[in-house]
Amino acid sequence: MPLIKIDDREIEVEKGITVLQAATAEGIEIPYYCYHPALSIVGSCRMCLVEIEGMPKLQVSCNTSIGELPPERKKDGKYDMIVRTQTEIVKRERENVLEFLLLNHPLDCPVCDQAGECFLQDYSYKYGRAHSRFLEEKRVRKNEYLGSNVIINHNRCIMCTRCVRFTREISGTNELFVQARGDNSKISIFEDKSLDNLLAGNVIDICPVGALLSTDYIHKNRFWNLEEKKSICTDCSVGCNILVYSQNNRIFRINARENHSVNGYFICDIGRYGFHRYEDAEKVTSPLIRSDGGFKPISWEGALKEIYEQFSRSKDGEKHQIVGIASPFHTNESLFMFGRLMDNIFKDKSIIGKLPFIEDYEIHFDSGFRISKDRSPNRQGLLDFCLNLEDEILQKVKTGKVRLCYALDDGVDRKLDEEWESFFKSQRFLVVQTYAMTPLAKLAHLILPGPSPMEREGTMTNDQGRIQWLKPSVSLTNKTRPDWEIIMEFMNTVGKRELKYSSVNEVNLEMGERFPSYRGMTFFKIGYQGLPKKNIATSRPSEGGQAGNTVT
Amino acid sequence: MNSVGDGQLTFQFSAAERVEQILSQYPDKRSATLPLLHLAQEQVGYLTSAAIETVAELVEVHPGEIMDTVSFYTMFYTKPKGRNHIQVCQTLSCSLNGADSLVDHISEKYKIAPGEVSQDGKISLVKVECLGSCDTAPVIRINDSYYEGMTVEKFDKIVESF
Amino acid sequence: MDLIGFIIICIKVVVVFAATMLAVMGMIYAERRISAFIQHRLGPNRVGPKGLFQPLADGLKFLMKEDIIPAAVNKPLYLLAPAMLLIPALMTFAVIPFGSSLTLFGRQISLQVADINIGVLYILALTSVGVYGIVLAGWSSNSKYPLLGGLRSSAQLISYELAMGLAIVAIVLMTGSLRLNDIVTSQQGHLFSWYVFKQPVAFLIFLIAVYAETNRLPFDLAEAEQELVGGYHTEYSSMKFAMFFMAEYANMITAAALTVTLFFGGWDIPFVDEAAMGNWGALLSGIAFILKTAFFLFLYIWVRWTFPRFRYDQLMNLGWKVMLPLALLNIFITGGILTIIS
Amino acid sequence: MAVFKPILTRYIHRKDSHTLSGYKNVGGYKALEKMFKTMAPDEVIEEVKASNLRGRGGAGFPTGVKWGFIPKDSQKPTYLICNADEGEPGTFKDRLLLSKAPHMMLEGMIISSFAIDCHLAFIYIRGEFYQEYKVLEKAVEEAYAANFLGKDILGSGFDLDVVIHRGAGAYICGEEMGLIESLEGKRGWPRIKPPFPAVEGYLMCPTIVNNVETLACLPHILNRGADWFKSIGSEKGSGPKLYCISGRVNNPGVYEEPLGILLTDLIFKRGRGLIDGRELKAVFPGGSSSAILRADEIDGLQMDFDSLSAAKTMLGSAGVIVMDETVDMVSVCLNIARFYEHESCGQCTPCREGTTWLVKILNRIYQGKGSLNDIDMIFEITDNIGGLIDPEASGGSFGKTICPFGEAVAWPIRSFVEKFEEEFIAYVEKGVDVS
Amino acid sequence: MATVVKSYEPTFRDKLYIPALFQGLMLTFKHMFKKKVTIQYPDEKHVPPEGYRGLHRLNKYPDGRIRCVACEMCAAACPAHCIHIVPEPSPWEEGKERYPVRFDIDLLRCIFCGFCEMACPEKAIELTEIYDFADYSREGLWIDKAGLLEIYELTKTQNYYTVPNDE
Repeated sequence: MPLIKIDDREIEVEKGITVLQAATAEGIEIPYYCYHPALSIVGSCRMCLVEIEGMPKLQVSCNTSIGELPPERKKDGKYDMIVRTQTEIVKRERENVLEFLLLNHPLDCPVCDQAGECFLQDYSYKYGRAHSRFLEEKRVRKNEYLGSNVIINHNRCIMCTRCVRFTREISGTNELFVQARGDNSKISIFEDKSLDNLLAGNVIDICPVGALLSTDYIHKNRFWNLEEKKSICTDCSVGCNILVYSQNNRIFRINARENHSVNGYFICDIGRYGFHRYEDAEKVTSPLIRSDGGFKPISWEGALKEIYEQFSRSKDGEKHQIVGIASPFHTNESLFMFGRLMDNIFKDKSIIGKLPFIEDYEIHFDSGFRISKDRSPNRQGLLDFCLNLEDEILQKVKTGKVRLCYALDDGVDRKLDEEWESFFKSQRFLVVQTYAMTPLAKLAHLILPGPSPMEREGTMTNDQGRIQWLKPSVSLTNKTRPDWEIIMEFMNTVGKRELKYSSVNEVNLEMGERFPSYRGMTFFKIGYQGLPKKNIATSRPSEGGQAGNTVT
Repeated sequence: MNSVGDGQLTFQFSAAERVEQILSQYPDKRSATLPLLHLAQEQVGYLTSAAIETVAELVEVHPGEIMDTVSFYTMFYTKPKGRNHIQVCQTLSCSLNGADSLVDHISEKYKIAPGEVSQDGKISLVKVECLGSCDTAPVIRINDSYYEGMTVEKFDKIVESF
Repeated sequence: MDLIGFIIICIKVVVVFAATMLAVMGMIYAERRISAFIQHRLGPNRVGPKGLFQPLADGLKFLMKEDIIPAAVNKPLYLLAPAMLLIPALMTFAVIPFGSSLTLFGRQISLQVADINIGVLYILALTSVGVYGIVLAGWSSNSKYPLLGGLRSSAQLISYELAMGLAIVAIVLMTGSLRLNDIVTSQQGHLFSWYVFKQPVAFLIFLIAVYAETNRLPFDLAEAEQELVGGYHTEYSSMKFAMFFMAEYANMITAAALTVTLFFGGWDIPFVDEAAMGNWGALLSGIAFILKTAFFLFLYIWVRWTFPRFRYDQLMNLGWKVMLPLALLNIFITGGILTIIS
Repeated sequence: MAVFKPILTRYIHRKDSHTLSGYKNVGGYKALEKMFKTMAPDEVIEEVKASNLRGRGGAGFPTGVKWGFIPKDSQKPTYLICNADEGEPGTFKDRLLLSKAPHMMLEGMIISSFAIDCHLAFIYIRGEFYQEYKVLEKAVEEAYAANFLGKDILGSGFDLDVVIHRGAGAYICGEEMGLIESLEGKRGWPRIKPPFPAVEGYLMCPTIVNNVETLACLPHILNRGADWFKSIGSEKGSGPKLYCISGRVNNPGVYEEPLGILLTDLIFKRGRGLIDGRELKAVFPGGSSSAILRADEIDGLQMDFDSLSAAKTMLGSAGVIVMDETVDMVSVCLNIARFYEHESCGQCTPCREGTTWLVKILNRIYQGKGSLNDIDMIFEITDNIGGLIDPEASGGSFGKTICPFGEAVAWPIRSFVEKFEEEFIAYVEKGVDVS
Repeated sequence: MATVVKSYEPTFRDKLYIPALFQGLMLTFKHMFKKKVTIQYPDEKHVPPEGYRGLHRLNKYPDGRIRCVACEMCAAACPAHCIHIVPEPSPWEEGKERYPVRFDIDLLRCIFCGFCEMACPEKAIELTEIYDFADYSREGLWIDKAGLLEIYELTKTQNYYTVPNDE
C-alpha cells in the first residue's frame, strides 16, 4: 500500500486510486467540477490542480493515480507521493480558473435554484477573487428545454460535460452533446431527440451549477428552506436510496442518495417525480365509516368498536370467516403485525391473501442501473412475514361466510379488476387501511387512515434481500396513525391483548424475536445504507451504520 | 436545440459501394463518421439532418453524437452554401499580404458579408483560419481548389471563368 | 351659638371644602404640567385652555371607569379605606386660619372654620388617623403588594410623626399655646418674627417629616410604583382609586397650609397690620396665605421631580437616628434659651 | 561543413516526383527492401534512436523513444497515425511533401509500422488539402498495386493497410490526442494524459502519431545509416529540416537545411531579404505558437530545438513568419489571438474563456478604447491560460490545460506585449482609431 | 495585583446634604424653562432622521415590473422570521425569470432592523420613513405584496437607500 503525504498528512492509500479520491476520503478538500465518481475522467475544469513533488507542472488530481515507487526513489525516504493542495501557486490557480468560469456567468444567484448547493458559489466564496476584472459584455443565451423535465440555462453552464457523459455512460441514451467549439460551445440536443429517458432527472442532480434545472422544481423554493431527509424510494422493489426535501410537510423534490450496493449515485425519474402521486391523491385523514352512500368521519374508538362488533359475530370453528388482504407496499413491521393478527388472534378462522402483484417490464441500463420488474417495494417482506399467504384466495373463500375483511391498501394508483372488485363488493364488512381514496377504499365499510409512503417508517426488504430503513420524510397529520399501531389496536380490541409498542423499533425487536432471519436488526446496525438480510446476524453496527451522502 | 437546415426529410447515399468501402477500412464503425460526413456533404452540398441521421444509423450511434462531431468542425456546413464557396485565409501571413482587402473586395462585389450566401446562391464567402499555404499568401480556396498569391485582379479573372 | 353663627360656619365649611377640592384639582393639573416642564415636555394642553380642564376630564374618566372589587378583599374594610384616608385629610383643614378676621354685617368672622385652643393636637391626632386608611387599604386588599405598602406606610408614619410632633413642640414652647391662631399672631410683626427664622432646625425637621407623612417623594415607599406596583392602592380602581389620589393631594394642601401657619406667619404679611386695614386686610392676608401655601405645594412637586426615592433602611435611619435626636436636641436648646431669656 | 544537399526535397522539382515510378527512379523503396531483408523491428527502433531523430511536428520528442513506449506485452493491435493535419499558421512544409513526395512518406510509414508491429496505419490529412488528398490517394493506390502495401509486403510476410482519413477543419486535431479522437469520429477534444497514446490511443489501443516530415526522414536513415543522419546539423539536433519562410520576405517558401542553421541566414540568404528592402522588425521562428523574436534578438540564433528554447521561444514546426517595420504589431497580435479563439476547442476552462477574453481586450486596445490596465491584464490572462514562458520563473505555474494549446496561445501573445509594449501603450495613449 | 482605588471622602459640607439638595432643586428648576421637545403629533408631524427604518415597500422598475426576484435572501436574513415569500416563474417576457407571487411581511414580528434591505441583491425591498401604521387588528398588520407595492406608489418619489439607487 503506497504511503503518500497530502499537506502534512500521511495517508496510506490503495494502489491505483487518484489523488483526488485519496484526498476526499481523508477529508481534504480539493475543489472540482468535471470529476464525478460515476463518470469517466476528462480533467477539463482544471479546478483540481495540485502540486506534486517532482512533477514540473501542476497536476489535475482527478487524473493522477498513485502508484508505488521503488524504495530507492521514495520521496523523503518513505513517501510514494507528496501532494500539496494549499500552496500559493495552487491557490492562485484556483482563483484564476474561477475567474475564467465566472467571466460569462450571469451571477444571478438570486433567481437560481442551485443557490445554496452550488459548487460555483461555494468555491468562489472559498477560493475566488472578490471582484470581476471582466469589463466586456457577457455572453447571453436564452434558456432552452432539453427534455420535458429539464431546462438548460446556458449562461450558467461551465461546460464540465458531466451531463453529456452521463447520457453516454450511465443512461446510454446519448441525447446530450456539446455543440460547436471554443467559446461557442453549449450543451444541446439533436432536433426532436430530446432528453426524455428514465434517468434524465439525474443530470439535474449532477450538474454542479444551476445550468440544468428541473421543470418540476424550478422557482419553487430555495434550498435552505428545505429539510433534507434520508429515505428510500418505494416505487419499485430496488429500493433506491433517496433524499427527500420538504418544507412545512410539503415535499418539493427528491434527489438520489449514494448507495453503491443499491442504486449507485442515481435514481430513475419514476421515483424522482413519484411523490406527486401521493401529494395529489385525495387523502384520508380520519377514520371514515360508510353511511348513506357516502362516508362520514368517526372517532378511532368508534371505529375500533365497530370492528369488534363485526368480529364478535364470527363463530368458533368455522374456517375463512375473516379475510386479511396484505400488501407489498407496507413495511416489514406492519406486515409482521398483520401476520400476527391473522395467524395468532384469528387463528383458524382467518385466511390471508393479497392483491396480484404489480409487475411491469424490467429496465436495465448498461451502467448497471436497473428498475425492477416488481413495482411493489416490499414483496420479499410480504412473503417473509405472511407465512400462510393464500394465492388462490378468490377461489378458496366463499364470501357468504366472511364476517370481516381487513385489507391493507396498495399504492394510490392501484386499480382493481372486475373479479376483485366483485369480491370486495360482496363483503359484509370491509375494513380498508389506506391513506388515500383508492378504488379499494371506495368499496370499504370502514376506512382506517394510515400513513402515506412518505410518512411511513420501518424496514423494507428489496428484491435482492437487502433490508433498508424507510424513514418518514414528512410527519403524520390529523388523525392518521402508523400502520403497525393501527394493527396493534386491532389486536388489542379483538384479541383482548395489551400490546403497548411505543415505536416502530419495539415492533422491530419483537419481529426479530420471532423471525430469526431478521434478528438483531436495529437502525444502528442497518444504518442509512441498509444491509443484506443474510449479513445482519454477523455484521457489527459500524459496518452498516455510517450514513452515505450524495456526491454531486 | 439546433436547426440543421431545411433539407429533405430523407437522405440516401448515392454511392453505396463507397460507403461500404469506407466502413470496411476502419476497425470500428464510429471512425467512419468523418469520411461519411464528407461524402454526404459532397452529395448535397451541406449536411441535412436527414443526412446526419443516416450517418448515425450507419455508424450506429445516436444522431446527437454525430451532430456533436459535425458542429465541431468548420468544414461541415449545416446550412446551404453557395455553388462557389469562397474561403479566404485571414491568418497572419495572408493578412500581412493583403487578405483583408481581398475580403472587402469580394464582399463589395457580391454584396455579401463574410459568412453569407449571395441571393442567387452562386457565391458564398467565409473567412477561414490558416489554409497552410503561407508562402503564397494571400490564399483563397474556392470549393476544393487553392488559388494562391491572390490579388484583386487575379480574383476577378478567376471568377470570370465560372 | 346662634343660628347666624351656625350658618356662617356652614358657609365656611362649604367654602373651605370647595376650595380644597378645587385646589386638589389644581394640584393634579399643576403636578402634570410642572413635571412635564421639568422634563422638557408640554404636559396636558388639550382639554380646555392650556389644558386647564384636564383634571375634570380625569375625574370624569375615574367616574366612568368600571369599579372592580377583587373577589378576595375584605369588603367592608376595603370600601372604608379610601374614605378613612380622605376624610381626615379634609378635616385637618378645619383648624387652620387662612386669614385675619372679616367684619361683615357687624359681625367679626374669623377666617378659620373652627378656632379651637388645641389646634395643634387636633392636627396631630387627625394625621395619625389618616394612616389607618392606608393600613386598612393594604390589609383589606388581601394581596401582597398592598400589604407591603400598608406595612411600610404605618412604620414610616410612626417614625416621622414623632419627629414632626417634636418639631412642633418647639414652636408650642415658644408660643405657649396650642392654638394655631395664637401661633400666627405670635409671628406677626417683622419678617424675622416668623418661626422659620427663629426655629430653622425645627422647620427643617418638620418639612421633611411632612413629606414623609404625606407619602410624597422622596418618601413614597408605600406606593413605590416600581417595586410595589402602587402599594396599598394596587387593587383599587375607578373612583375609589381617585379618592386615594384626592386624599394624597388634600393631605399635601393641608400640610403646606400647616407649614405656612407654623413657620411662615400663616396669613401674616410682614410689616403690615392687617387688622388695621379691616376687610381689605383680611382679603390681603387670605391672598398672602394662599400664595405661601401655593409655594409649598409647588415645592412638593418640585422635590418630587428632583429627588429619587429613599431606600427603606435609609428612611428608617433618617427618621430614628437623625431627625428624632435632632428634634429632641432642638427642644432642649429651645427650652434652655427660653428659660434663660425668661 | 560540407555544402548541404537537400535530402527530403532533392527531387521534388521533378514533374513525376509524386508518382511511384518517379520515386523509384530516384532510389525510392530501397530502404524498405533493405529493411525487410536485413533488420528486425527492434533493430529498426534502435537505428532510429541512434539517429537522434526528433519529431518534426513541433514538440521535438525523440521518435525512437516514442516508439519504445509501446507496451511489449499488449494483446491489442497497434496503430500508426501519420499526422498530416498541418494547421499552424506559417507552416506549409508537410503540404509540400504530401503533394510532391507522398511515396517517401509512405515508405516511412511502412518502416515505422514494421518497427512497431502495426498492420493498420492512418494518414490523417487536413480537410482543406483536397488536392493533396487526391495525390495521396493515388500514391496509396500505386503502392498497393506494387505490393508495398497490402498483404505480405514484398514477400516479407508483413501486412499493412493504409487508410487516408480527411479531417474537417480543426486546428486542434493536429494535437495527437485530439487527432486520435477525431479519427475515432468524435469531436477533436484532446484526451487527458496519462494514459499516453503509445499505451492507450486510437480505440484504446497503443498508437503512435508521427509527423509527415518525421516519417519522410525514415527511409533515408535506413538507407544511409544513423551515423550519417546524426552528422547532419549541429550537435543539438540532427537531420535535415524543412523550414518554411513566409510573411514579408522576397522569396517565401520551404527550404531544406540542416538543423541548427542561423535564422538570419534563413531570412536573408534563402528568403532573400525583406520586401522592398525594409527593415526587419520581428519574426516568429516556429509558427504562430512560438514566442515572437525582435529583430535585435536573432543575431546568431541557431534554428534547432534547444537553442530556441534557450531563447525562450521554440522551433515548433519551423514556420518562420517575417514582419517588417511597417507591420502594426497590435493588429498582428489581434490576428493571432483571433486565430486561437477560433480554434480553441472549448474543453478546458482557461483556454475556452481566456482566448475570448484576450480577443475582446485586444480588440478594445486596437480600437483605441483600451487602458494601461488592459496591458497588464493581457499579461495576467496569458499567464493564467498557459503559464509563463520561462518554466523556472513560473514556478510550476504552467501546464494549465489538457493539451499544449494553452501555452500556444499564451506564449506568443505574451511575447508580443512584452516585446512591443510601447506600441500597445501608444494605442492606449493616443486612442488610435484604425477604423 | 490589586489596584488600590481611593474612595472619595465626603466633606462635612457633603455630609450635610442640604447644599446638594438645593443644587438638585436648582437644576430641575432651570430645566423648567428650557425649550420643550414635545411634538404635537397629529398637528405637527415628526420628521425622522435620515436612515430611519419604517414601513417596508417593494420597488418596481419604471415599466411596472416588480424588482423582487423572490430569492428569499431577505427572508433568510430576517432575524424575526417575518418575511414569507412564494416564488414563481415571472410572467414578464424580459427581465429576471422569477418573481414573488406572494410576499407577506408580518409587521408585528418585524423588528425593523433593515437586514432585509441590506440582504436584497435587487434593491427590491426598502424601508420607508413611514412610522404611523397602527391598526386595530393583527390581520391588519400582515402586509402583503399588493400593500407593499401600494406603499411604493405612495413613496415613489423618494429613495431611502443610503447608497444611491443607480439602476
